[in-house]
Amino acid sequence: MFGAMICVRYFAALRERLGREGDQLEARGELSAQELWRLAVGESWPEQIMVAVNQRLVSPQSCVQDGDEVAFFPPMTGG
Amino acid sequence: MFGAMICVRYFAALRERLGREGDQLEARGELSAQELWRLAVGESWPEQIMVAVNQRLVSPQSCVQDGDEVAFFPPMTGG
Amino acid sequence: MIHTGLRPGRYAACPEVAAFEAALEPGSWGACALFTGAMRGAHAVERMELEHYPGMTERQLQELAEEAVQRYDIQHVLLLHRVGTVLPGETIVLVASWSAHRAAAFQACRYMLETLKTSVTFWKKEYTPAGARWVPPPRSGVAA
Amino acid sequence: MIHTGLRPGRYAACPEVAAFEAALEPGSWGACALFTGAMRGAHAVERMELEHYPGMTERQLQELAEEAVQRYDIQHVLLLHRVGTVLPGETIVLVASWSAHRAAAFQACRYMLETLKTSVTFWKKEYTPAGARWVPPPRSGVAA
Repeated sequence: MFGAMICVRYFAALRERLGREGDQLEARGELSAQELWRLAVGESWPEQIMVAVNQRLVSPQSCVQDGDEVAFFPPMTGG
Repeated sequence: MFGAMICVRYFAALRERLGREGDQLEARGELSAQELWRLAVGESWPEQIMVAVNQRLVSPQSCVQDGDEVAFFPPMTGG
Repeated sequence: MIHTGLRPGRYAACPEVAAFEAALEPGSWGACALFTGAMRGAHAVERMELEHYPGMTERQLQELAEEAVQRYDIQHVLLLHRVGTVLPGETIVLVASWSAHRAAAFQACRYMLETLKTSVTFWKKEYTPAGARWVPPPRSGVAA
Repeated sequence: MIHTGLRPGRYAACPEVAAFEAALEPGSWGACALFTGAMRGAHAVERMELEHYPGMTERQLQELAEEAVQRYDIQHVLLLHRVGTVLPGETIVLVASWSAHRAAAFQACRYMLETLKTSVTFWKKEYTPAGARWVPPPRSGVAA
């Protein structure tokens, strides 16, 4: 998919801490969500962060690729 | 309590089977609810019958005396 | 707040709950668990007659609500039960508890409902075109 | 019937439930278990902001309701959740399930509520006169 990027999104306390709603990144080969986090945020993987790829909850080890929407967020507090 | 009787009441399927709402009986000494049943209904104690004395659920062995209201009824089916 | 009652005529669950909640201090509870049992339309039952033991039944409802407040961490109870003639689709029983804690609200609601089914003096008789029958005592977990 | 939804403005639990029930076949269910969670007025919290993940959150609610219908012996689900600004006393979440069986109705209602609290993309932020804070993840059984 020529020109497709990974769309990274941040929510809640994480969005506030990073001071932005998201990033656009190029995957360039195989990449885990955890590795994408390091690339996008420049920090090591925090314990309490959750990941969704294309709006489905996945493990941090899951692969991501260009064209994906990858969201990072703190544990949910609904209900 | 001179002249006081036991007020016996029947409910639901039991009331229908006996064809009456209740009876008035004299206890004349100590009597269990089960013994009162035999006196009032003339049958041996059936397995599935429940007793309330003065509107509180009790065991069939509980004592009853003149002045009491004693109710016999089938298992409850509320809710 | 505790409110219990017998209803000889039909009642709608929602207005009853709304009226009860309106009397509670706003923001004083976080969780409400509510159960409504209605007469089902199945089995060709045209109507039901709900018999009770006047005096005893009312007191049992009140004591059940008070016991639930003692036993669980709940603050408010609404407990209503129909008596007399009930038609398919109509509400028979409403059990609701309000608490700061959802687990307590659920447990108290369930406890009152289960106790109602076996320990409070109500008896149901069903009428079908083929005749009438007294409803047998409930098996656990099956809605009557 | 399944209905799930996000509400940006305040809603009253009772009319929502009444409208939903009005669309069900009368007499088709015997048991309804319902939970409402409201914002408490304690701790000097003046308001709450409920953030969600547009698109994902709606789909998670719908899938949760469908999963509950698969997993439990229930026929109908109503599942509503507030987003945006919430004031003390206002309803945040409404979870209801209709069944022929009271045990299934209770279990499904509880299951959906617990899942909502930890697995659906909602985040709460509380505002007090002293400042704002993100609500920490819930401990089991305590109403947030």
